[in-house]
Amino acid sequence: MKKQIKFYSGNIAAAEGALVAGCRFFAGYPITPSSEIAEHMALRLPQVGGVFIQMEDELASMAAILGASWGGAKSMTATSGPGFSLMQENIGLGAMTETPCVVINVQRAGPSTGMPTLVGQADIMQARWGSHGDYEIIALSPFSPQECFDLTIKAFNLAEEYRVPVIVLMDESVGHMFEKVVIPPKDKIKIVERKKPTVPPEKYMPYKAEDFVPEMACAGEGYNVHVTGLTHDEKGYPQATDPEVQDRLVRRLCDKIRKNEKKLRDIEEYEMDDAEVAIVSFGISARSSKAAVRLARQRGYKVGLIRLKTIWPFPDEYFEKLADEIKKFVVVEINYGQIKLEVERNVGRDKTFLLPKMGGEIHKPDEIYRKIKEVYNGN
Amino acid sequence: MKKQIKFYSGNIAAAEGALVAGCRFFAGYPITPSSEIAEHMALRLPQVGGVFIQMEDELASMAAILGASWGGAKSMTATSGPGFSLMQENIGLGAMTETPCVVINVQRAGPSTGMPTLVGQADIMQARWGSHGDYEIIALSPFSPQECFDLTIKAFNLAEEYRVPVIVLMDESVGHMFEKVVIPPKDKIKIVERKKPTVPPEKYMPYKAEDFVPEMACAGEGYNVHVTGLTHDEKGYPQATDPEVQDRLVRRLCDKIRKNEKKLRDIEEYEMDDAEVAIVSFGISARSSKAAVRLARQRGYKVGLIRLKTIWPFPDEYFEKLADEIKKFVVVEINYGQIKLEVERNVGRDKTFLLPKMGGEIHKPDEIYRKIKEVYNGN
Amino acid sequence: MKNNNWKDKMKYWVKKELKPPHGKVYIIKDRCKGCGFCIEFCPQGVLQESEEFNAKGYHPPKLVETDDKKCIGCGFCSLICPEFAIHIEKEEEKDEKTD
Amino acid sequence: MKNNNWKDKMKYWVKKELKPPHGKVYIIKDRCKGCGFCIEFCPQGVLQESEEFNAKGYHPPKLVETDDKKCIGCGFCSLICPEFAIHIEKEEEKDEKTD
Amino acid sequence: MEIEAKSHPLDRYLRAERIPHIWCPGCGLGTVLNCFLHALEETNINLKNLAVVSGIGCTGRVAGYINVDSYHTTHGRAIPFATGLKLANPKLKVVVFSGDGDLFAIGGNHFIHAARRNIDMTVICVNNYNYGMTGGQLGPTTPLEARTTTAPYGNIEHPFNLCHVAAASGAVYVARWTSLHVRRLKESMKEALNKKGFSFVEIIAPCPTAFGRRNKEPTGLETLKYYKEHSVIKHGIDPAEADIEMGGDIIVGKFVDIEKPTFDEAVHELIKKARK
Amino acid sequence: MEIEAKSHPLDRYLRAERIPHIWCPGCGLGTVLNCFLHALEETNINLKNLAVVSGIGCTGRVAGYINVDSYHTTHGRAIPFATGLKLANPKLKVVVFSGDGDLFAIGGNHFIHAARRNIDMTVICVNNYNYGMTGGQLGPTTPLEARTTTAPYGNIEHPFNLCHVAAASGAVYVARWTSLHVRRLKESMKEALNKKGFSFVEIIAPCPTAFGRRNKEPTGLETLKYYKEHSVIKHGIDPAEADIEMGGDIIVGKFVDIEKPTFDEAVHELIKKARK
Amino acid sequence: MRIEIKFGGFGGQGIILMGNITARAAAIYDGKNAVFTPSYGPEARGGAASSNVVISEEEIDYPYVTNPDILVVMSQGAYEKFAPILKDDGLLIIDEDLVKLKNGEGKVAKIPATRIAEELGKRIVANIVMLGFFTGVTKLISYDAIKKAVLESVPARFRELNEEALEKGYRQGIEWQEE
Amino acid sequence: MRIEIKFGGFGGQGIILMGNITARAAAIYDGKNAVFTPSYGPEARGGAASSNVVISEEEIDYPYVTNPDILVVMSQGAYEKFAPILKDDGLLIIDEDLVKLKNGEGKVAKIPATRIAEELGKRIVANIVMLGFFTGVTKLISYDAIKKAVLESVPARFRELNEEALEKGYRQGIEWQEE
Ligand SMILES: Cc1ncc(C[n+]2csc(CCOP(=O)(O)OP(=O)(O)O)c2C)c(N)n1
Ligand SMILES: Cc1ncc(C[n+]2csc(CCOP(=O)(O)OP(=O)(O)O)c2C)c(N)n1
Ligand code: SF4
Ligand code: SF4
Ligand code: SF4
Ligand code: SF4
Ligand code: SF4
Ligand code: SF4
Ligand SMILES: [Mg+2]
Ligand SMILES: [Mg+2]
Repeated sequence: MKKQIKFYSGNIAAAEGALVAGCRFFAGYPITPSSEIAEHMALRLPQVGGVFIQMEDELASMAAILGASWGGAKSMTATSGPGFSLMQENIGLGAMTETPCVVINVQRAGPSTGMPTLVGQADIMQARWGSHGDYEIIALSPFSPQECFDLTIKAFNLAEEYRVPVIVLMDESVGHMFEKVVIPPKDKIKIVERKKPTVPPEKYMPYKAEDFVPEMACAGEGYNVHVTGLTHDEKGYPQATDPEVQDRLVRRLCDKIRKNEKKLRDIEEYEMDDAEVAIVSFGISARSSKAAVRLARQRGYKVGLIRLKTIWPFPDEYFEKLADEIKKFVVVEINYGQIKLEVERNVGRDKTFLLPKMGGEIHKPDEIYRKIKEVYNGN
Repeated sequence: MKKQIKFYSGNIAAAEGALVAGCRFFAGYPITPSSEIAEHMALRLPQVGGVFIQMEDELASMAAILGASWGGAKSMTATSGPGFSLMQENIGLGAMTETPCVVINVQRAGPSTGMPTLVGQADIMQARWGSHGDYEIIALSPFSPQECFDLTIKAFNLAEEYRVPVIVLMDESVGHMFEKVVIPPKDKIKIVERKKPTVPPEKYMPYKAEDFVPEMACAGEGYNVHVTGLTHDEKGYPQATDPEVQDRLVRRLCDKIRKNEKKLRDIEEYEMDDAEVAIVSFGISARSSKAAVRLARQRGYKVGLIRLKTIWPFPDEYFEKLADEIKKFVVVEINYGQIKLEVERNVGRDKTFLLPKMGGEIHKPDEIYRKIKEVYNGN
Repeated sequence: MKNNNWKDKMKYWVKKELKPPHGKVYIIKDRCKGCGFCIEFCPQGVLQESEEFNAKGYHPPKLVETDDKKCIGCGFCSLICPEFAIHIEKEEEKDEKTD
Repeated sequence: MKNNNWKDKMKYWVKKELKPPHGKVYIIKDRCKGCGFCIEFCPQGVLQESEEFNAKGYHPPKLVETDDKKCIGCGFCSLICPEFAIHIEKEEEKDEKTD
Repeated sequence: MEIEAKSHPLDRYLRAERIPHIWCPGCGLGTVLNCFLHALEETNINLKNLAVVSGIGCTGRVAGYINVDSYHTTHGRAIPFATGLKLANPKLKVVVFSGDGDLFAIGGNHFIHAARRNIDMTVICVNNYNYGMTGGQLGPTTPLEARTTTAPYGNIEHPFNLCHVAAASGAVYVARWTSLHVRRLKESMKEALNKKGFSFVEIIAPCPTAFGRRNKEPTGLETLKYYKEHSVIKHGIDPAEADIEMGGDIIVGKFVDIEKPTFDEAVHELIKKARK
Repeated sequence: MEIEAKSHPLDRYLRAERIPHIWCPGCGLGTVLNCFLHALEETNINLKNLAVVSGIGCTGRVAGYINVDSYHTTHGRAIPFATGLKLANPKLKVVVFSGDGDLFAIGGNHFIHAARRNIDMTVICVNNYNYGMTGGQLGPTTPLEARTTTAPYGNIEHPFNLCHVAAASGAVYVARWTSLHVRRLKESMKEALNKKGFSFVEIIAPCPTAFGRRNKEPTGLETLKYYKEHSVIKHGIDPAEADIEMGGDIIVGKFVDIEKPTFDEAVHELIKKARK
Repeated sequence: MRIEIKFGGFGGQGIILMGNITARAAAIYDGKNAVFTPSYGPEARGGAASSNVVISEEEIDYPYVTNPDILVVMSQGAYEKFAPILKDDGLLIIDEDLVKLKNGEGKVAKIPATRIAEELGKRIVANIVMLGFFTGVTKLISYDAIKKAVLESVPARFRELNEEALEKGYRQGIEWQEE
Repeated sequence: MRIEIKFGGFGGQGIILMGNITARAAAIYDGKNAVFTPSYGPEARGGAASSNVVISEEEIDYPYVTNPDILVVMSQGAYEKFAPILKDDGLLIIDEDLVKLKNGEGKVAKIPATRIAEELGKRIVANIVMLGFFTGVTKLISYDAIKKAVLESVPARFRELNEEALEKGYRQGIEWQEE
């Protein structure tokens, strides 16, 4: 087998990435600008023996992929803002029951119905905080169709490794843009499978974890597992009035992500070696930012780009350290300041600058360049 | 008329507050620990000529109170975490269409079903970020049945004044605790009504605002208003492909709250005059914190309490200023660090300390006192 | 006022007529999207596609004959047109433009 | 093994019997919550409330007579008990405890 | 000679500045809206008290074209929004206008519950067998074997019979027409508007762009011709017998017209009692 | 003499360490679970391949007591969760066990859609006329005039006839029993378990704590006596005629038992075709 | 001074109401500060029940009962569960027919509240008998206050019965005090 | 160098496909970098359509077309909408039967693409005729590449027709070039 070169949109690339990662169940509900993912899965899944189902809404879609995951399949859904809002309760159930699954959110401009066909990046905070209670997820953000492919595979791998819903935070621009995508030979692609119990059913403790992540027995494997969204002990049984059980459980659920931030960190640094000002960006905005950095470098500005591929968990430590070296940070995002808050938390408000867009269009490299100049020259 | 003294739980007090504020429509779906609010409204609303309806779920409840608000009624729903998650999409619609309404979230321990009958405070971030896209809401947090009464009235007033969904972030402990509640005479209670258009229908621009907040014409008033969750112009018509319209709209929706933070600020300072260490807390946690401050003061520690009654918008400026005077901040909350992130953003990570609880019980004053000692003595 | 007249007329059409009435066909050409519904389903075959293009690039309908007495003013075209591009006035009524 | 026997028996009960069979009544007293279903609906009136309290403070059922031949082993009590507190063994079968 | 006109008598019911509407050539939605406005003309409803609520979809855009108080809500939530509107202001006549997907996929629960409660509102559903707005995906009314973008191998899901679901849930008025039955549809809309309680009118309508062209009816005209050949009027039959199949007859007519106390009446009755 | 025992033959189907269960004295849920376990005993289902899915509610706790793979999901979402489970692993026998509120209030949409698609699963609904778990609020099956904590003046909402809704949505097997009809219920459960496609069994059961005591049946026993007097078995009737009213007869029996291709079969058929 | 009181028993005995009445009497009619918190299990199903009252002249910050000064129990289960957290010099009040003391306790006041209630003809007023006893024994709350609070909590037709129950309990409490 | 191309027309003309084919030809068969972005209205209903292609030897960061170097229009509406953003020295390519030029333009290449397609018997291949013309005129993409990209985009039974359409257009393009 050798590599193939395709001309895919980000949406198609993500769907193909899912198939390569082993996704064999997709439940979804159409919504612009994500629908091509569902449509492509409807076409392709049966060809590889997988099941596609269009559910009655996004609540059902999310619940169905959790069910399918417990049925033993790698499963996924795809949506956009309004649907993502509807999925929040069951994303919480996924986090609580530690169910591997992937949710793609192709972001459009909100709030509410907003601009259905146009770009936004304002669901960043929602991806982390949208469900009630304390929990953690992982969120990745691709900036090209190639990365839609790559990061969707990675999303499945992380979902299995950490037993957590992984969100792929795409945006309309990246989703609808067509570009070359290189599909590596199969044996060059790393695929992670979930850890299975190695002990017999009598000895199995479904929610006992040595190293944060417990082993997972699915339906029909003979382990008679009980799975609940209530606070549960290591056996999986409800203990909904014992604060100690709650403490142990919730800390573990959060810490398995928080304490692995460094492993999960995925940042592209561009022209950062001698940078005095750093642009912080992600997704489609990072493409404009890169162009702006090129422009600025040509004109002698010592500017670099920090592109976040892993958005959650946020690389606090990374930024905290950088704060000593970099004078100013300019956050470029298509929202009214979300990642900006995270950067600010780490490097201080006086060093943090925001170039927002409310959605419906992406930054022009020029605008960013002007902001760089302004910030660089200190006003 | 003179004041009355009642013995109410926080839930009943909130319901009574709503009635006093003029609430005449309640749509809800039962969920522990908020159900007493619905139950009390079912009993009391008909007595004052209002309508109670139990809907089929929380999505419907939220949509119904938006509809009722456009029907001209002050309207409210009450729920807890799982239901709050389900309301997010339509809270976004409320923010986008600038629909006055009140949502009470009596927080229990999450994530997911968690501990239905026990306390949590982990929906703080969700209250702000739970729906997709950029928007702002107002959130208030009472710490006693008396304040449940007072702040629910305030919530209705702010909802009308700012045309925004206002969240009352209660917690199970405050909701279920009974205490004395003083009901002031009617003429001592300030009630705000929504601004109505003063121009004839032909001249009316439903989404044009002089001072951030447009005037509101309800159904049946002859203004033939069109209301949409799509990006809309000042006439209220969809303009879902014009980024400039989006920019103007979303900035206004956010800025009407952000730029009024100072007016919305509501903080109780306790023993802060000469404090070197400040506890930051809210809701039931602030009661334990207050006890702890008393304890610590008795033993000579210069400690004070900053109790947040308005949680969103967060008082950035207030904390930023305080950072010069106060050496250390200890955030006491029943979650794994949410308000802590906000404080940190304003005063710096090195000055911010967290005493979390994962839920199911509240802090004992003792624990807080020990933390104060530890932080005070610098380790 | 004019509109109210029109409303009365509508009510009138619904009643069964004894002698075949006549209708006057009004067309707002630039609204037409050329779906052909009015042409296909006119019970009298009164309408046909015109050769001319409208601003949107469609061919709005026109009368088959210059003599428009064939139209019985049944109002079907007016009810089925998705674009509010065609409407009818009964001939018996005194001629009055609706706009 | 034992359980399988029990399963066979269940199947057996479903069949119509020719001569009245007999049943042996087993009670797990501490599981009983005193709902009275078994007592009320036993077709033979075999059961009654006992005076004794169980650990939970309820009165579990007991046989009306010490002679338990009245029980026909119909299994109704066993099916309706919400607490899995009562079950039956057919007398004809060789006596075998199920636990 | 035909006369060239600049405006239409129904323009006063429309937000005329927003016409032309966004719907495709040959789409059935314009016809349905047209019939509705004619129906309004012919009833005595005070437009000041009329409110139209839509969800999201091509049909959902209706709310944006009628010149009355109109609400374009979230996908699936038109009915609960309308419930709040109506209960808060009993003098309103509330009409919900939306698509098969909006009302019966994501919004199915609200539909059956509003029908159950017999909330006083009229629900008009344009059933074009698919999700037009998002580009032609499977919907809960897509006939078996039809092709859609998410059923590229042909649909394997049994569709709902909307009238049957409405009747089983408790609707007091249930009728179905196609967008070709303009006169009967208009009359049915008038009946529904005049009915107290939860009334439901289903309109089978062409969506050439998203559905027709994948199913051998690339123009609205061809679909209308199909309706002409295959519609069978059967008033009063058990809606259970009015299933829709690809290539089969479409049974239309008024299926249910009964009396039942409405929620609105009951709640205001209750208020009267409680206030005493 | 009665014999004192320490365990029960059905214990091996139970997570015995979790018994006693949380249900109140006189609650019908234990009886229903008991019948279900007896039904399992008497069918040949391989327990390894049985999965039980519940939503939230008193009934929803069933999943936590049966010793098989069991999933206690979110309120209302048992059916879509079960849909995913079944489609991902076709060898599973999937049973959804939940309450009237869970399945028909918040979960109503999933119910009608799963029935429509004819997903191969058995849905067992314990209808206790209210939300037991949250303390006795109004539910979609609360009879008119009954009192609940959120209907202190008596209920004014027409209740669903669940069997009618199930049939109209497409279920291939529909039956109703009370928790007094233990034998017939057990047999019905066996039939449902053996049925291919979407099968539905409704069980009317007492909730003395939350419902009965507000409606003159303060104990489960009194409610069962009511069932005894007022139940009428009518196999095969149109479920439309089996409405439930306060103080009226309760019509029970098997109402629907038909054959229809299941979604599961169709989807695996489709896969076979697509792979060629 | 802060006084913590815990009431315990099983579902159906009216334990929650006891806490509510006590705290309301203190707060509304005796003009003190008082907080009442019911205790919730995972679900409100039968089984054990308890409720908590804190009374103080000062502001009450922390509202829960952690080490009761007074423990009133009407079931063996509640006794066994809560006796360990009773303050060392705390007062234990029991229904003597329902609770068997295990090991040497400190201060104990006993009354056959349920039996007295049965004698009055209504078993369910045992909690009111007990409340009266509690009032007489502890003198924490004025008799007047508790009486008002009881009477406004019960339907009109049961007022007399409840008043009698309260008084019976109260008188025994006074007697106990005098002993 | 970065080249920006915009295609415009109305729904049904296959404007989106033109962009897709062009960019794919450049990216896959000519080995350049290319990005194609369709343009979405509020909803994908009839009306105006456009698509955008950026081709470059270097990495393409910003993927949208803001000032096209080449504007290919097949409707009057598209012409009027997009002509103003064409670069000053940009090339305008039009279907001469469908577009009436308004004011003195710079470089213009004209072809009666729709008429040619009708002559070939299928009006819907007008876009392919136009693509051939565009290829011949601009030489941005090799004929081989565009041909491959076209052929893999159409159903087998229409291959020949499309090849013919492409070639016809291409030849006219070469001619134009040579003029
Ligand atoms: C929560 C949510 N999910 C999905 C969508 C995307 N969406 C918009 S309209 C629509 C379906 C419309 O179908 P239908 O109601 O049949 O209307 P039609 O366009 O066919 O008239 C969908 C899925 C949305 N807007 N919101
Ligand atoms: C989203 C959400 N809303 C509300 C609740 C609260 N809740 C738990 S169970 C229940 C109703 C249960 O009623 P039913 O399904 O009839 O079960 P029962 O307890 O009567 O057996 C409700 C409303 C919840 N857990 N989640
Ligand atoms: S009114 Fe009737 S007869 Fe006249 S043109 Fe229209 S459809 Fe034909
Ligand atoms: S029905 Fe209307 S849109 Fe269609 S062809 Fe006739 S005039 Fe034109
Ligand atoms: S088996 Fe039948 S007869 Fe025997 S005790 Fe039980 S119910 Fe009565
Ligand atoms: S049925 Fe069971 S719980 Fe009820 S009384 Fe009999 S043994 Fe006890
Ligand atoms: S997509 Fe279908 S429903 Fe939507 S406007 Fe076009 S034809 Fe009508
Ligand atoms: S509340 Fe009702 S349904 Fe729940 S356990 Fe008690 S009796 Fe059963
Ligand atoms: Mg549709
Ligand atoms: Mg129930």
